[in-house]
This record gives sequence, C-alpha cells and structure tokens, in this order.
Amino acid sequence: MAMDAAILHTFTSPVVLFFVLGLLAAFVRSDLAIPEALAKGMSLYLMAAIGMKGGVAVAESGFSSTIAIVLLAGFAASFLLPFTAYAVLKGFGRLDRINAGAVAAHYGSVSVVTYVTATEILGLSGIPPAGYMVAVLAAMETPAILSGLMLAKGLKSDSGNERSEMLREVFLNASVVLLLGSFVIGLIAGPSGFSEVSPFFAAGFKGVLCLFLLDMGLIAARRIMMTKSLTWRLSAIAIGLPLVNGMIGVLAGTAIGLDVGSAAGFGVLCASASYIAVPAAMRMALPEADPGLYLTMSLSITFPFNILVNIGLITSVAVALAGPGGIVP
Amino acid sequence: MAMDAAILHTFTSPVVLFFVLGLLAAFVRSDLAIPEALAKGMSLYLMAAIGMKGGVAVAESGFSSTIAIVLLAGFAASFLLPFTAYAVLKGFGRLDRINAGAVAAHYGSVSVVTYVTATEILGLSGIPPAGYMVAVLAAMETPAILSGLMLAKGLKSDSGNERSEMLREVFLNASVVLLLGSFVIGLIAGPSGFSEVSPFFAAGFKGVLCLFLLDMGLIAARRIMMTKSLTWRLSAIAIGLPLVNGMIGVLAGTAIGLDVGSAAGFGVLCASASYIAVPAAMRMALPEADPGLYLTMSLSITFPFNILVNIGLITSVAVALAGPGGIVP
Amino acid sequence: MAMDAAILHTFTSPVVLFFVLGLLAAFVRSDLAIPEALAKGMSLYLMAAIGMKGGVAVAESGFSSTIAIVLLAGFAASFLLPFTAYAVLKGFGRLDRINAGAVAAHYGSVSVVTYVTATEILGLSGIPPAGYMVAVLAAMETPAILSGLMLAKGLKSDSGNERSEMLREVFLNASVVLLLGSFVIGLIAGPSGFSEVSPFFAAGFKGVLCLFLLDMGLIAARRIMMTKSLTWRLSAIAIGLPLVNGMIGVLAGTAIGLDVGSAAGFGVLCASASYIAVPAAMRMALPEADPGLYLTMSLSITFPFNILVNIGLITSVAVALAGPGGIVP
Amino acid sequence: MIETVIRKRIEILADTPLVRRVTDAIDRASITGWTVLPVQSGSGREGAWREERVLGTDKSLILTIASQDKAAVLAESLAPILSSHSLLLTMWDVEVIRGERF
Amino acid sequence: MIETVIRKRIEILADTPLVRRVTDAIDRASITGWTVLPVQSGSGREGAWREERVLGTDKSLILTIASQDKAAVLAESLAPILSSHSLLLTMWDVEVIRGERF
Amino acid sequence: MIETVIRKRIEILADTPLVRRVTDAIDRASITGWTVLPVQSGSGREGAWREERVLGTDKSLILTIASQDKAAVLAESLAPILSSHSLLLTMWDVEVIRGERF
Ligand SMILES: Nc1ncnc2c1ncn2[C@@H]1O[C@H](COP(=O)(O)O)[C@@H](O)[C@H]1O
Ligand SMILES: Nc1ncnc2c1ncn2[C@@H]1O[C@H](COP(=O)(O)O)[C@@H](O)[C@H]1O
Ligand SMILES: Nc1ncnc2c1ncn2[C@@H]1O[C@H](COP(=O)(O)O)[C@@H](O)[C@H]1O
Ligand code: NA
Ligand code: NA
Ligand code: NA
Repeated sequence: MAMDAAILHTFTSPVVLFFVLGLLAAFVRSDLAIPEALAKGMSLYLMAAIGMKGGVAVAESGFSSTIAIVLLAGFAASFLLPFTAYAVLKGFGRLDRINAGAVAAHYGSVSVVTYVTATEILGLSGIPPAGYMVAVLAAMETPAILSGLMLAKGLKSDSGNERSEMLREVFLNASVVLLLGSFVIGLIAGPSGFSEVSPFFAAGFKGVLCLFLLDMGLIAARRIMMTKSLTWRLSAIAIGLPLVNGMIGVLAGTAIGLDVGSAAGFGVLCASASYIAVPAAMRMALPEADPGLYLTMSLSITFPFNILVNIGLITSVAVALAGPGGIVP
Repeated sequence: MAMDAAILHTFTSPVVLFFVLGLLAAFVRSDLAIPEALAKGMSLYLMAAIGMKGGVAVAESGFSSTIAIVLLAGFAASFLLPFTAYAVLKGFGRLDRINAGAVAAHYGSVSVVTYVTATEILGLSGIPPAGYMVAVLAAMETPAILSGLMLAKGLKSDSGNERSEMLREVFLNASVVLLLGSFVIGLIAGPSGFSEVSPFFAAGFKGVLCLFLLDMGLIAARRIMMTKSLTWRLSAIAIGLPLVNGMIGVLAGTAIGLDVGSAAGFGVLCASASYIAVPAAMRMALPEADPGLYLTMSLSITFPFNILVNIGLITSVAVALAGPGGIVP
Repeated sequence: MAMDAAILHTFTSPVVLFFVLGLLAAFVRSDLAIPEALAKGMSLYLMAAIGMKGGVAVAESGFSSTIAIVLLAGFAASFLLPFTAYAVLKGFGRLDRINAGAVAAHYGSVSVVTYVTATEILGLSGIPPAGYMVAVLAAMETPAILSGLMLAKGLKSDSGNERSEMLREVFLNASVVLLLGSFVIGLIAGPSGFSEVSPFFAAGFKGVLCLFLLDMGLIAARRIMMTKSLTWRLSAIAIGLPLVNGMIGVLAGTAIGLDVGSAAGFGVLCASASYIAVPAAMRMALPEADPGLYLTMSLSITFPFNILVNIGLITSVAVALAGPGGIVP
Repeated sequence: MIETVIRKRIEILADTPLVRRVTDAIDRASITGWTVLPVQSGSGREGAWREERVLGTDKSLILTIASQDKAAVLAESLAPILSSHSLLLTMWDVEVIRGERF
Repeated sequence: MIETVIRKRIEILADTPLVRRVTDAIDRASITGWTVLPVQSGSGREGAWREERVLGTDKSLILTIASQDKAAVLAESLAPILSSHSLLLTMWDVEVIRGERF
Repeated sequence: MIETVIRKRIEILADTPLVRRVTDAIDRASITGWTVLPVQSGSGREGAWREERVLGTDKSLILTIASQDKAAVLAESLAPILSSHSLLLTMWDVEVIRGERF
C-alpha cells in the first residue's frame, strides 16, 4: 500500500509533473527556458529554506545521539561510496583514471533537489524525514569530492599550497555554506523566529520547487540530446549506482535505528548524485576530466531516474523494513 | 452599474495602478527598470499559474460541449481576424504586404497578460471567466501566426523542410508549451494537488502581476518614445482593431452561450494583440518586417488601450448583452 | 528592558542573522553569490512593498500636521547633514573637496534597507514607526545629493543645460520614483485594494529581506577586503557619523512630537547612509570622485554598524526619551 | 617566445531568435565551434531598442574563430541574409596559440 | 570572394550610469549605431569590483563600428573625459560586408 | 588628431570556476587590469553547452589590455594549461589613447 501510495504521489504531485513537462518540452525542442539568474536564485532559495527548516526542527526536538551517529554515517558514506563507483566506472565503464574519479565524486556526493523532492513525496505519504537530516545532507556534500580527487590524482600530485587552497574552496563552496548557515540560523531563530519568515520560506517552497524542476527537466533533456560522450555502459552505471547506493543507504539508515522517513531520506541521499556543487569543483580541480561525462550521467540519467522511480522504490523498501509498526513510530 | 464598477475597479486596482506608474516613470525618463531576467521569469510564472488554475477549474467542473465549441471558436477567430486586419493595414494603414502580414498576425493572436488582467478585473466585478478559457487562450496563440505568414508570403514561398521546421517552432513556442503543459498539470493534480502549491501560484499571483505590469508600462512607454516608424494612421488602427475585435468576440461569446464573464473574456482575447510569442516568431519567419512597427502598435498602443479602457468597455457590453438575469447565471 | 529587547531581537531575527551569514561567508572567501538580476529585483520589490504599506497606512490614518512637519524636517536633515559631514571629512578625514562632497552626499541621504530592517526590529519590539515615515524616507533621498554636489563643485560650475538634466536625473532616480509611486498606489488602493496583493507584498516581505541582506553582507564584506582607499580616519568617520546623526535624528523626532517608534525611525534615517541611489548619481555627476571611498564607507562600515549596533542604540534612546508613558502612546 | 598563428575572428550580432540560423551556418562551414554572448541594448537605422528580452526580440553576439578559408565560406553563406535579417558582421585577424585546433 | 571594406571598431568600457553620455557622443559623431554588452566584474588601478549591479555602479561595454573619420571624431570628443571618467577605449580595423552602412 | 599607441588586447574564454586562475595570471604578469564578460552558450569539440550557470559550469570571457611584452608573458604563462583547461585565447593589436596606463 505504502509503495502504491508513494508511486501515486510521485505522479500526481505538481512538483514531479513540472519536471516531466520540462523533459518533454526539451525533447520536442521547444524554446522554453528559465532565465539562468532566476534558476540560480531558486536553487539558493531552496537551500536556504531547507536549511532553516532543518535547523528549526532540531531546535524543537533537541540534539540526540542518533544525530551524531547518522552524521558520521553520512560522512562515511560520502567518502566511501566513490570507491566502489570508481571501480565500476574503470572496469565495466571503461573510463580512464581521471574521468572515473571525477564521475565517482558525483555519486558519493548528494543532490539537494533530489532530497528536497523526496521530502515532499515522503511528506505526502505521511512519513517526513527528521529535520536533522538536512545537516546530514550538508555533511555528505564534500567528503566525496576529496575521495574522488584522491582516486583521480593519487595522494601526492598537487603542491601543498594549491592543495590547501583547493580544500578551502571545496569546504566553503556555496551550497555547503548556505545549507549549514541557514541550518544554524534556523537553530538560533527557532520556531518563533522562523514564523516571521515562514510565508516566504515555507509556504512558497513547493511552488518554487515546481519551477526549478521544470528548469532541471529542460536542462537534463537538452544535455542528453547534445552529448557526444555517453555509452550504453555508462548509462547502465548511471542507473545501477543509484539503485545499489539507495539500498545500502536505506539498510544502513534502518540499522542505525532511524525512523522510517529518515531511513528513506538517507537512502535517497546515498542514491542521489550531485550536479551542482561537484561539477563546479571538478572544473576547478580536475579540468582535464570531461564535463560531458559527469554532467550527463548525474543530471540527465541518475537525476530523472531518482525522481521518477527510485524515490518511490526506496520509500517502499524503507516501509517494508520498518515492518507493520514502523510507519507510526 | 456594472460598467461603473468595472471602470472603478480598473482604476483602484493596484495591478492597473502599477501599469500606470510604469508608463509615467518612462515618460518622465526615470531610469527605473526591472532586470530582464526577472521580467522574463515573471512572465513564465504568470503563464504557469494561469495554466494550472485553468486546469484545476476544468478538473472540478468537468468537460462539456461548450468547451469544445468555444475552443473551435477561438481557433477560428485567431485564424480569421488577421484577414480583416491585413486588409485595413494595407489599405488604410498603407503598409506593404510583408509588414501588413506581420502586424496582422499580432492582432489575431492574444496577449496573456491582457487576459490575466481582465480576469482580475472581472473577478473583482464578481463575474470571473470560466477556467477552460485558459485552454482557449492557448488555442488562440498560434493560428494567427500561420495566417499572418500566409498573407505576407503567399502559400508557396518556403522550401518544405524550412516550412515544417518553422511550423514546429511556432506550435512549440515557449508560451504555448507552458500554458498547455500547466493546464494539463492542473487537470491531473486537481484541487488537492494544487492546494500544495497554491501559496506560490495563487496567493502570489496578483503581486507578481503588479510588478510585471510596472515593467510592461516602462517598456511600452519607452518604445513609443524611441519609435521612428509610427504614423497617425497606424495609431488609429491600433485602437480601432481591438475595439472592433473585442465587440466581435463578446457577441460571438454570448451567441455561443457562454456565461457573462467568459463572454467578456472571449472578447478580451479577440481584442488583445500578442507582444511576446508572435514578435519572436516574426523575427524568425519574417525577419524583413519592421519590429518597430508591430511591437510599437501592439505593445505601446493596443496593450495600454486594452488595459485602461477596453477591458472595462467589453465587460459592460457583456453585462448588457446578458440582460438583467445574466449576471447571476 | 526595551534596550535589551531591541538588542535581543536584533540577534535572533533571521533577517539580521542572514546578514551576518553573508559577512562571514565573504570573509572566509566562499564563492556564495546571489545573481545580480535577482538582487536588483529584490531591492525593487522591497521599495515597492514598503512604499505601498506606507501609503495604505496613511490612507487609514489620514493626513495630519505632524506629517507635514516631519516631511520638512526630513528634507532639512537630508540637505543639512552633508555640511557637517563635509567639514569632518575634509578636516579630520583629509579628503579633497570632490571626494569629501561625494561622501557627504551619501551620509545625508538614506538607506532604504537600513530603514526597512529597523522597522522589522521596531515592530518586534512593539513600537513600529508610522506609515507616513515612508514618505519621509523618499523625501530624504535626494536633497543630500544636491548639497553634496554644491560642496564638491561650488554653485557655478556646470552649464545650465547639463545642470537641469542632472537635476532631472537626481529627482527621478529609480528609487524615488518607485517609493513615491508605490506610496501613492497604496494611498489610492487603500486597505481593501492592498489586501488583494498583500500575500505577495506583505507576507513575503521578511523572507525577501533575509535573502537581500545575505547578499548585502556578501557585497559589503567583499568590498572591504578588496578596497585600496580606506584609512583608519575614514573608518572612524564611518562609525562616528551614523552615531551622531542618529542621535540628532532621534532628538529632533522626539522634539517634533513623533511617537516613539517614528522618532526612532527618524533617527535611523538620519544615521543611515545611501549605497544604492547616491553612488549611481555620483558616478554620473562626480565621476572624478573615488567610488572605492564612498561605497566602502557607506556599504562596508556604516551599513553593518547600523544594522548590528546602531538601530538597537537608537531604539533605546528613543524609548528613554519617550519616558515611562511613551511606549504605549 | 610562444608560437602563435593567425586566424580570423568573426563576430556576428543577430536577433536572438536567429542565433540558431547563424550557428547552423557556422557548423555547416565546418568551423570547430562558436560562443554566444548576451547583449543589452542598441541603436541602428531602425531605431533604438532595450529591455526586449521579455518580448523575445533581443539580440545576441556570436563569436567564432576560424581559418581564413572557412571564414570566407561563412561570410559568403551569410552575405545574402545580412541585410534582410539585420545581421552585423565584422571580422579581423587575431593570433591564437595552438592554431591547429581551428 | 565576397567584397569587404575596412572600418574601425571602437569599444568603450564605461560605468553603466555613463553609458548615455557615451552613446550621445556616438550619435553626435553621426555614427549609424552602437550596441551595449553587459560586464560582470573587473579590476584596475582603483581596485577590483564585482556584483555592483544592485548598487548601480557596475560597468558596460559599448561597441560601435564606424568609418575611420567618424571614429577619429568620436575618439577626439571622448578623449578629454577618458581619465576623469575612468573610460577604457580601444579601437582597431575590422572588415565588414556592405560597408556603405557605416 | 588625437595620439594613440598600440597595445595588445587579449581575450580568454574560460570556465567560470577557472576565472580566478586566469586573473591571477594577469595580475602576476603585472598587467594593470582586466574585465570579465558573461557568456551564454557555446559549442566546441566537446559538444555544445547552454544554461549551465545553475550548475556552476558556465563560461566567462576575460579581456585585458597590455603592452606587447606583458602580453607575451601572460600568453607564455597560460600556454601550458590552454589545452588541459579548455581555455580559448586570442590576441590582436589595438589602438589606445593615453597608452602609458597599460
Ligand atoms: N572556433 C571557436 N570559436 C569560438 N568559440 C569556440 C571555438 N571553439 C570552441 N569555442 C568555445 O570554447 C568552448 C570549449 O571548446 P572545446 O574545448 O573545443 O569544447 C566551446 O564550448 C565554445 O564556447
Ligand atoms: N554602427 C554600429 N555599431 C555597432 N552596432 C550597430 C551599428 N549599427 C547597428 N548596430 C546594432 O545593430 C542593430 C540593428 O541595426 P539596424 O539594422 O541598423 O537597426 C542595432 O540595434 C545595434 O544594436
Ligand atoms: N588593462 C586593462 N585591461 C582590461 N580592463 C581594464 C584594464 N584596466 C582597467 N580595466 C577595466 O577598467 C576598470 C576601471 O579601471 P581603473 O580606472 O584603472 O580602475 C577596471 O575595473 C576594469 O574593469
Ligand atoms: Na550519493
Ligand atoms: Na486578438
Ligand atoms: Na542619513
């Protein structure tokens, strides 16, 4: 039942329907396009809003040892998942070292919008993830960049100076700063401070997400139509990795003792692949890698697969794992 | 009474007042300007919102034979109105064939923002048009482009390949895709799905419309101050056509058996002239035509005339035609 | 108590916290940035919203002689404050005539966002300024530009034609037109007309202010990190002037007989320094002046000082001056 | 000293709806690439324009680097529509590094 | 081979509030037109700048194509304010098609 | 006639995340300044791109005016990474007024 519900909610939610509209519009080669400044602004808005909401939730619920454990788990997953991805990309995917490392970094890191869409769908199913999961989201953004670079370049390569500069840029990239900053603001402001700004950050949220996903649908579909680098092997990996990583995540989340919504959320985080923070970091740190590869895989294949199929799947597994009593914890 | 009310609502509505502010600011040569990316984004937002609202309304009311009839009427009006416009523009207006065809296309097509402003004013008067009128709006966008091109170029001109490419671009232009796509999303999501996103798409609507009309006022007034192509004959046509087309529309709408608000809405659609989708199509398909002509006529004369005068007029006529019992159908 | 409350509200308000986040993010050299088109759009939105709200408030309360008096006081303050500022900047600050005049103009004029932030903090403390203070805000924007130019160039310099063109540009600059225009729209539309658009202009206001202050924090901190022109003397002036001007304003406001919130508001207006309308005017009228000076002083020092410290101070003084009975007037 | 070779740089100002037509012509001339820059406002024989992005009638600047020969092919193929489509084409010689790319 | 003629291409970087002054000078030199491009950030003797659009102190790039003579008139008329107004002017020869337009 | 001198104008197209690396190189070549222009879309050997600003992988155009010598220093310092970092560099001679600035 929960599975059917999650899938049904996926395909009647305006949020997902706008994503599909974007895909279709690009496939029929319509000139529909969201101005880039606006799209960028919407992505910042979504991060600020999700960050604050998470902080407010933790301000209400208080800290617990679960939070510390799941933060650690997130850190570990982000750092370790690139290693298996790298092996598959080099072996089955036939990529060279540099490109395999660059792509692997994307799959260890996370996609904020995939997570946000999952929280909407989980919310509709009555099992929203806990607020602290936003901190996990932020924690999972960057470790994968480090392991991806290690895999691509080995440990020695860069001069110490360049390396520390690079680390600074990775750890202080826009999305990490905004997510964590808003999270802390939510913590400090608490429910009463948040209520002042909730008409903007809470009420408007799903509508902005609709327009942003419309744009992501357009960009994802146009990219796959223009790509020159994709092979069937890589396409298969771009679907296989989120499937496997999602299952690992949901199992780990359940094992840690997360509630069913948070376990599903953790699964989605592991399944998702970055297409905002990591590509920019790779342009800087691994300019020799082909952006046609990593952007097309993460944005044009994995992202739609996660939105349209995998979130529903992961939710069903989380519900099944939680057992009959799990849904109303 | 209804007439006075409609006119009063026109001039105390913030929506219209911001348009007037834009006109005035441009006339005194203030440097006030809305960033273009934002203006573009607002126009997309307005189309997505009006499309969804229409779809939700039809999801609630169900389909009826009236919808089929008025869709057909809209299609016919959009295709046929350019023919009379063309005759007047070539005869009285003294334009050559190319320019007369290009301008005529604008007057057969529709202005989304004029329609949206009319729905606000009609809503304030208690006679909102039916939700399915949004589908009519979408249906009326493109037929006029075809007849305008036929008039300008004759039937033979382009190679088959170029022609089919052009047709694709015309029928899949951004506003048609977004309007129809959002309409279908509204249909699928229905009232319950829409309620999730209504704080964004419904509550924010009038405010966005205010800022967008501020920008349109600025652009319309600046354009008329910079134009080199306008004659008094063309100015007269830019007022005469919406008057006549509006009356034709309101009569046809009443004859078809539409409720008073929808009949007025149909009149406004016929009266309005496109200044977003059609100019871009003309730059592509008729680059030899002078954009100074068609943009100045449709945007700088017809659009303000419709907003400030003609919507009120059309509403009064619709109310008068409906008779004493017509207002509460 | 009111002082503690004001300070507490300052540092738990999301609005101020986002400003601090922007400052911090820039100081650690994060690449976080709000698209410029969006930032510009937010500043226009804030002006339109504050203007309308002021107009609606006056439509409700009616005109009174207090309004005329405080408008005059605002005009006078804006025109006169640059004279003392000029003396200090030339003497203690060691600037030449041109630069001293240019900087002085900024300190006579006002910062819309500083005022808006103050109204939020005053509102939280239960003593919001009166609606007509928005008209005072608009009135104080430009006189300072005139006195600054007089100080920098003397009275004779420009040809009559150039001068009148310059005056037109100064008096019809975007923010004056938008503030006054929206104020008049609020007056005409009144509470009932405003209720249509209030979900956009009222409910969204604080959230937009958060993101705008995030951006201002980023820009202010980046500018001070890139500046080459700042001396310790000028930094001291950039803190001393708002302190002194704020006290003058709050005393004058109380003497005029304003309620405690409006007196504090008047103090904030005198204390604030323009960094939007005036810099652009100076680029036009005094291109020889160094923008590195006036932007860094007003935006990177005075603005944060006002937001983080001075608004709280001024509020406390206003409350103290009003005496025990003053708070509940 | 680094070695440079001479190539043609061609810049074409066109209505944004016509950019595809220009880049198609560049591709047909088998030039390796092109880059599009945004344009804000302008003035010409047909009057001034600004703020036309929302109307969809704004302009863009297309720049492309090509060998002398390919540049000539491109100029030749665009010449017939330069006037009718209000295109503005300028070209000049530039030095590039690793010119074999172009 | 298509026939081309040589014209001057002049590009002027100016504060956005001063664009009108520059385009007025272009019009006064009776040049047929100009085009304005947006600029994002920069650095010069007076330090670096970025993100100044919201403050209204950003810069724009004005480009114009003119005959040698008119270009000289324009350069002459802008020369006195180049320094005081922080304008940056470069010009060079370009080939244009149908040069009678300029 | 106003007096002009010849300088090099260098334009470099780079991924936006790499702009800092390019401007650092310009500063290291002790050139007085640089200016960055936005870019909208493009196409090259690695395929076409557009709308990548939200992904952070869009491109920017950096332009700088320098003396012949400093231009050579800059070209030399960027040459090693031109290919690996997909930079596109063109340079040509321009006339500037008050050339002592550069
Ligand atoms: N011949 C060319 N002319 C102009 N721009 C080019 C050219 N070749 C490549 N580009 C630009 O440089 C980017 C990277 O090129 P590439 O490294 O060949 O994929 C492209 O996306 C274009 O924006
Ligand atoms: N001489 C010129 N220099 C630079 N840009 C020009 C020139 N003439 C025309 N333009 C640009 O080309 C567009 C079309 O010109 P026109 O076809 O003459 O109206 C103008 O709006 C300008 O943006
Ligand atoms: N050598 C240069 N090359 C390119 N742009 C420059 C150069 N020098 C200055 N600029 C631009 O001109 C602006 C003003 O320069 P300045 O007046 O030297 O501060 C800078 O902010 C840059 O955008
Ligand atoms: Na992941
Ligand atoms: Na029509
Ligand atoms: Na002040």
